[in-house]
Amino acid sequence: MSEHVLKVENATMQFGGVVAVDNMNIVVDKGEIVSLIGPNGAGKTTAFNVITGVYAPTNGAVYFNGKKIIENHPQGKMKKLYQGQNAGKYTHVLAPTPDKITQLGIARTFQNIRLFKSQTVFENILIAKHLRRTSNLFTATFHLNGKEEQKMREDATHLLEIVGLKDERNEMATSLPYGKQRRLEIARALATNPSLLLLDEPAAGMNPQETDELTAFIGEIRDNFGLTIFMIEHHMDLVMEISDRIYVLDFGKPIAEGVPEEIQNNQRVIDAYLGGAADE
Amino acid sequence: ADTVKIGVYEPASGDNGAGGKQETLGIQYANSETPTVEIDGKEYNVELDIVDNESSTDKGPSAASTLVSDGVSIVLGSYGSGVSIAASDIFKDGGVPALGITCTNPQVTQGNTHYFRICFLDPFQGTVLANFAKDKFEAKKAYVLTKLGDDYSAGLGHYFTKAFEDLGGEVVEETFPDGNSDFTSYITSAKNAGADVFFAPTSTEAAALIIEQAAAQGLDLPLLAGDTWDSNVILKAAEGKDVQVYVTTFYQEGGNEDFDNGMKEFINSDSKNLANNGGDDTIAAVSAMGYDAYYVALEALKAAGSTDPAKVNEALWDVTYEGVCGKVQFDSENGDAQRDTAYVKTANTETGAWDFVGEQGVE
Amino acid sequence: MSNVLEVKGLCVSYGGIQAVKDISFVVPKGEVVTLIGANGAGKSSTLRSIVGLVKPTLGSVLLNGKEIAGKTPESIVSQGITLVPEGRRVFADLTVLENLKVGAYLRKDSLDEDIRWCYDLFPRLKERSWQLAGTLSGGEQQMLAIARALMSRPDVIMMDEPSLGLAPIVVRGVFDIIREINRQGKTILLVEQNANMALNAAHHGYVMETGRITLSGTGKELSENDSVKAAYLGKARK
Amino acid sequence: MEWFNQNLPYFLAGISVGGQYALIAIGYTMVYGILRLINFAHGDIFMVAGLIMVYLSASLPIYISIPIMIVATVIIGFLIERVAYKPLRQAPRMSIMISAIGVSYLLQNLALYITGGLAQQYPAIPWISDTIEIFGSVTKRVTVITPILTIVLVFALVFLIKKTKIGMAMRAASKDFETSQLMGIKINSVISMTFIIGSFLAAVASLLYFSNYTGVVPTSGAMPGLKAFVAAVFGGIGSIPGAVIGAFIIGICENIIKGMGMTTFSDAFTFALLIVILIAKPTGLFGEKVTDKV
Amino acid sequence: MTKKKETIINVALIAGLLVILYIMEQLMNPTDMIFTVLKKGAIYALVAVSMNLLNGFTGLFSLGQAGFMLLGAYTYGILTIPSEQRESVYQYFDGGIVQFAVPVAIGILAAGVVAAIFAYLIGLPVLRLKSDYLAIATLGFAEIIRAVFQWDKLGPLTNGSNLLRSYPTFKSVLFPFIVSGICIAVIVMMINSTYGRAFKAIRDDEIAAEAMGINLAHHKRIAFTVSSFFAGISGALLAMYQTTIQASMFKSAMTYEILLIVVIGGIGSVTGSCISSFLFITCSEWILRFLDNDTYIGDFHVPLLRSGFRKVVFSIIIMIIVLFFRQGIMGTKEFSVAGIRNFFVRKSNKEKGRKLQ
Ligand SMILES: Nc1ncnc2c1ncn2[C@@H]1O[C@H](COP(=O)(O)OP(=O)(O)OP(=O)(O)O)[C@@H](O)[C@H]1O
Ligand SMILES: Nc1ncnc2c1ncn2[C@@H]1O[C@H](COP(=O)(O)OP(=O)(O)OP(=O)(O)O)[C@@H](O)[C@H]1O
Ligand SMILES: [Mg+2]
Ligand SMILES: [Mg+2]
Repeated sequence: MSEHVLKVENATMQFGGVVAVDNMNIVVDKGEIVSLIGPNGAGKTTAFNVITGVYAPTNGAVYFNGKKIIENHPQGKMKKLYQGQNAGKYTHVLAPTPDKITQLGIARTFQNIRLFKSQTVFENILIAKHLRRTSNLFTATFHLNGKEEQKMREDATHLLEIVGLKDERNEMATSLPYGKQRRLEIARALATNPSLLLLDEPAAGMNPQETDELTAFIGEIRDNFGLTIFMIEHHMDLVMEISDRIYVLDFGKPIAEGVPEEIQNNQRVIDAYLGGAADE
Repeated sequence: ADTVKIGVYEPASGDNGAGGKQETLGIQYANSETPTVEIDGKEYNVELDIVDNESSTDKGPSAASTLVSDGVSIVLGSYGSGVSIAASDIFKDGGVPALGITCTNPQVTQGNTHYFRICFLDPFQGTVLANFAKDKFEAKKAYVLTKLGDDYSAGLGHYFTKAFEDLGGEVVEETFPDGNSDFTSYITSAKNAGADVFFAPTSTEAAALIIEQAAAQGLDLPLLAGDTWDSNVILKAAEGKDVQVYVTTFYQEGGNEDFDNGMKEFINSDSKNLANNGGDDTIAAVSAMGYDAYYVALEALKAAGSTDPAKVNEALWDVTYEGVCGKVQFDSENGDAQRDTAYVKTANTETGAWDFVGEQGVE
Repeated sequence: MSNVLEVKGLCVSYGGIQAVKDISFVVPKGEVVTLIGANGAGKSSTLRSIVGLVKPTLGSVLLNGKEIAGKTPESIVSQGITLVPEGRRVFADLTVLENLKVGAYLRKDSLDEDIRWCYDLFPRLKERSWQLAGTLSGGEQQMLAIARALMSRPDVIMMDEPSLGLAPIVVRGVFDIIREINRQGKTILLVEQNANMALNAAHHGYVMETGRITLSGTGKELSENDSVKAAYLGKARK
Repeated sequence: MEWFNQNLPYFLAGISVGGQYALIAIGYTMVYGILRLINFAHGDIFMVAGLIMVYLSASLPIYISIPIMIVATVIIGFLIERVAYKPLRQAPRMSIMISAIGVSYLLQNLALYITGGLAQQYPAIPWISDTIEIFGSVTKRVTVITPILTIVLVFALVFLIKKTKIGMAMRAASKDFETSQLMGIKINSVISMTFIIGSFLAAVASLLYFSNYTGVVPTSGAMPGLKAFVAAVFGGIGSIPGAVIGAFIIGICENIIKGMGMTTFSDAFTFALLIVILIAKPTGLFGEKVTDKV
Repeated sequence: MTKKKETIINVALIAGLLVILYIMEQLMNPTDMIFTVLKKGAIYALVAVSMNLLNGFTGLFSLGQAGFMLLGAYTYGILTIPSEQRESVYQYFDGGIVQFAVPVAIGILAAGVVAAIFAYLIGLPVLRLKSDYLAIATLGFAEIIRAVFQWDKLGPLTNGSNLLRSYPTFKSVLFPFIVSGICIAVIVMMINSTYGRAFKAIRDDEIAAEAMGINLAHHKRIAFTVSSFFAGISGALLAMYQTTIQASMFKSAMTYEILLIVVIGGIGSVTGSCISSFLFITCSEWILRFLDNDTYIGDFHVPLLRSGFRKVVFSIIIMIIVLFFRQGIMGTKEFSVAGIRNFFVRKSNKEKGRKLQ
């Protein structure tokens, strides 16, 4: 069990009557790139939100490196609504806020880019270093943490070089073109020293050419940072090229799981998601 | 000729704006009557330096600083005790003497050597009112409504309560917050409490509302108040309504014919003066007091023989002056005028004028 | 052949930055025309200035021969052109149905038919008719945005990256719908990152680079052009 | 019965003042709903309406003064939006709010300048200012009229917003100006409409309020304005029924507190109640939950 | 220019300023209005900066500033009134229950601490609220605090609704400058630290900030508490400046005034807040006063000028600034030596460029 970096167990997420994620089970192993695909509204982003603590699941648990980090059970009104078969399995409520999850080593990007608008590229990354600080309010205010501050800046600079944003260092984050903003978001997530990186549609809004570059980039960071990557994406070129495994979600439930070839030829997936001839 | 500056530290806006303007009018009238003073054998033009303290203990000090910075020799004012107390240290630090006109709270002059005053004090006024309530209405229970955070109101309410209780009466006390204009609940409470008199030492603004609402709710208790209510605002509010209003005050119109006529003429001479007096030429007691204060200041300047504020301050202790509101003479402890009677008036709701009730002292 | 939309010497700038630099192109009646180009090339700015959301600094825009540059969006829209904005921009606090109704704000006739038609095009929306649009998934919102634009029965529909974030099957669906509504006589100006499909669907295409139009031709010509292939079509087509 | 007689006046005062708060609160809530702007000047518009009435009635008969006063107030509300808020459409929200505070200052100071800071006596309006007796309590007729009129106006408004096209346009515009424009909605007219309705209600409220509490001073609008604003938040800002219910609750509680002799806390209590509600329900009683979809 | 060099220049500038003030005070009449304005300006600068820390840098829209100033002012007053004065100050309450007096420095510090403690406690529930709801809740708390302090039953401690006075005050303008200066310097240092960056991240995007591992509740509470600490200190200074205090002066209007100062200076600019507080105080309390007086030039009666006109003009000025200088005086920029130098260098470069063409 402890070999799974991420394990989502019987997760269900309901919004009123809408069951966005329905009894989902997913595992991601160390060093893998796993993709999560599925029709719009299938619950992919919601699954990410559950894993990162944005929403407390209606039911289910999430394990990270074998440790239970999130757990919930259907309560009150939800209990009546909830139809899942594991209603009684979870007894505690463990619902950390997103920052605690990040602290543990899970970082994410957002489907709709969420950079710190009024900050420069460099500052965006520097902010992400805050959570690994050892200084407190006092030492930080009176600049008694010179070494640490120095280290933060060096790390951030280094990251900028890696993602190729060295020249844009002092520009406002929002003035960057879209593709670079996506890269910056990834760099910012990396700055939190994660071991698991969740990417929500990293290639959205990119043209095929840029998508190709991104494909290479994701592979590189996986190798260079020893990361495990879990990714939502609709660009099939990208998904098929770099995924080790793929989960397909529909109506909140995984309908298929496997290596790219299997998925590509799975009739259910073709019907629900890929549609007709896969080329065009 | 040279000029000597007299500072006028009065509210022209805020809760006490109406009263402050009337007090200022009295000063201005006196100034128009006697625009010069002879100091040490030299003729000086008297210039009034008027600032607005906005009835606020928060804005007041800056206004006071302006006067000090302008180099006035003496300051008159203010209507309202809180602002006077708040500016006290500014005047002290600036070395400028101040002459309170109708600020009746003891704290204004207590323990300082530069603040004087020409009116009676609240312990006195409160006792007078308590006696009056007892004597005239055989009141056993009084409802006391004061404004939160207003030193004048709280002070007078406090002394009234003390005196009334000493006389064996019972008191129900309530306060209303700043910005309140709904007094119906207080009036209901007074009724429910079974009070015999309704005592409300407040600004004229609140007063008008209280009278209006008391009438609308058919409150048949006498409304009692201190010097602030001696204003044509009250007369207007009460006119044609079924209410009884009694106030204690410093001056009764008709007390000094020359002054009355001159003052009325002054008010009517200029539409602005008329507006500042609330639209008619009823003479407010505070105007008469302002008038007296101006002459006391001139006396002090003459006695000092100099425009130097420090000298004026020194001289003030010994100034005596017979004014339209009676004799002014300061005690040597706090610089308070020694007064032992107050006038009681009632609003005539038919004629819209004050009727003299009598003089009331303390036994 | 008449040009529904004629853009001449259009310039747009934000503060000091010039995003669109003197571009001219035409959209003939009944055709699908596409604008492709890298991020930040100025495609969205072009569309936004046509519809009046930003005021062009220079240039003219003729809609059916009438000058519309510099007018307010309301008056431009009322002349039969509409824009499906980039990033969906559905009214989050209105229900799906209300969103559709707002789309037909300028119309005074009955909407039932059109609503049915939209629901046929996007059955998913029908299921979600009473849901608040803000809680729809990204793809659902995109469908709603397109449907909402159709509700005003425009002559010209401009779409800014309608396939953004959509599942492959829906992307294809969207392009089918584009073809479909084009067949029904609507003129379409399409901005797309998915250059392959856009050029496939389009009669004409223009390539934008840093605020200028650098290439134009029929959809087919462009998709076979080497530099377009290298820059925009990605590995799959190289 | 004794108890009833003693406490009825508090309830009457509470309901009446609650109705007046409600009318002002709707103005806040509507403007907030569309512009996300706490229109700090709204209470002052209410005060200005009172002053206009004072000055008009000095030279004109009441029945002519009232319509002129309402029209003038509506025009002032409209102009304020055009001059002080419209130029800031693109500016950050904070700027518009500061502009609102600025307008509030300006109105108060203008009133101060014009009135010379003296309280102005509101004219007695025939019929509604008359004194009547209800179950033995003496009060003005306006006390009874207020809640009824309020409820009628509110029903009309809710209908306008939920069922009419302009109402839908208002709701759409409240979320996204640009896209609304794309739909052909004339944003400026929608916003002006909001201010016109809001000012109209403020004018009506001022008529009712000052008939009861007859002194108009430059700061007369501040406290009712603040209370009404609290009422709007209390009920969930943006929700008209919420604002109305909030206003009645605040009006009644306030008077009960006074009746209990806790007068020092009558204002503080309003806020305490508000905070308790907000902590239990962060967007007010009927507030829309913010759908912050990530 | 290196950072160190810039720090040195800044320190030198501040020292220079203090020396100038000192000399001014020796040469000029100490009761001159300019000193009044400088004193109050310095105090308002501190509270404006503390408010900016919340509203400008952390994006927490709080309107409780006046309440925390009240706490600071009262704490200072209550603790430092000399024992022998208490009988007369607390005349209605038999001299009050506090019967000792602490030194000024401790009083000021206590003012900050008490305000901070209250802020911490208030923050626990209300910081969960968002934007305008937070604003109204904090405004409400300030009003509640004000009512509580006026409460008769607390009179032995707070003197009820009556004035507190006779506590130690300052004479020299240097005092508020030094105290405010130190406090503002601390705030600036905090803004420039890693915590300051976290605050700005929260302001820009809470969800992203949280995803970056920033504990929202914790950091908001820090900002709120620290800001209130300094508001408390400025309250103590204000008490000293005014020589008397009373709960009724800490109304919401005071908070709005501070907010105006912050916005006029530029939300998110510390130097902007400082500059604008001096301008604001100068205009509102000093140089416009002539507008209130009837004025005759020869026999000509200048129209409009009469009591109240000053405030009308002042509000029009505010409106003009708000409408035409949307970013405030400084925007989000800071006034710095380097900035000025760059400004001129750029200008001359431009000129050079023009010549070359
Ligand atoms: N906060 C919310 N409240 C109510 N419903 C929600 C909420 N968040 C998501 N949903 C619903 O849950 C379903 C799944 O949404 P989600 O965003 O996870 O889809 P997705 O798989 O990421 O789709 P896409 O690929 O289009 O982004 C949708 O139907 C959506 O309407
Ligand atoms: N509101 C704005 N303010 C300032 N600059 C802007 C604004 N909107 C766009 N720009 C700038 O104008 C240029 C063109 O932007 P535009 O959005 O038109 O590009 P695009 O071709 O649509 O790109 P994308 O594919 O990313 O949508 C970019 O450099 C962008 O940074
Ligand atoms: Mg998604
Ligand atoms: Mg674009």
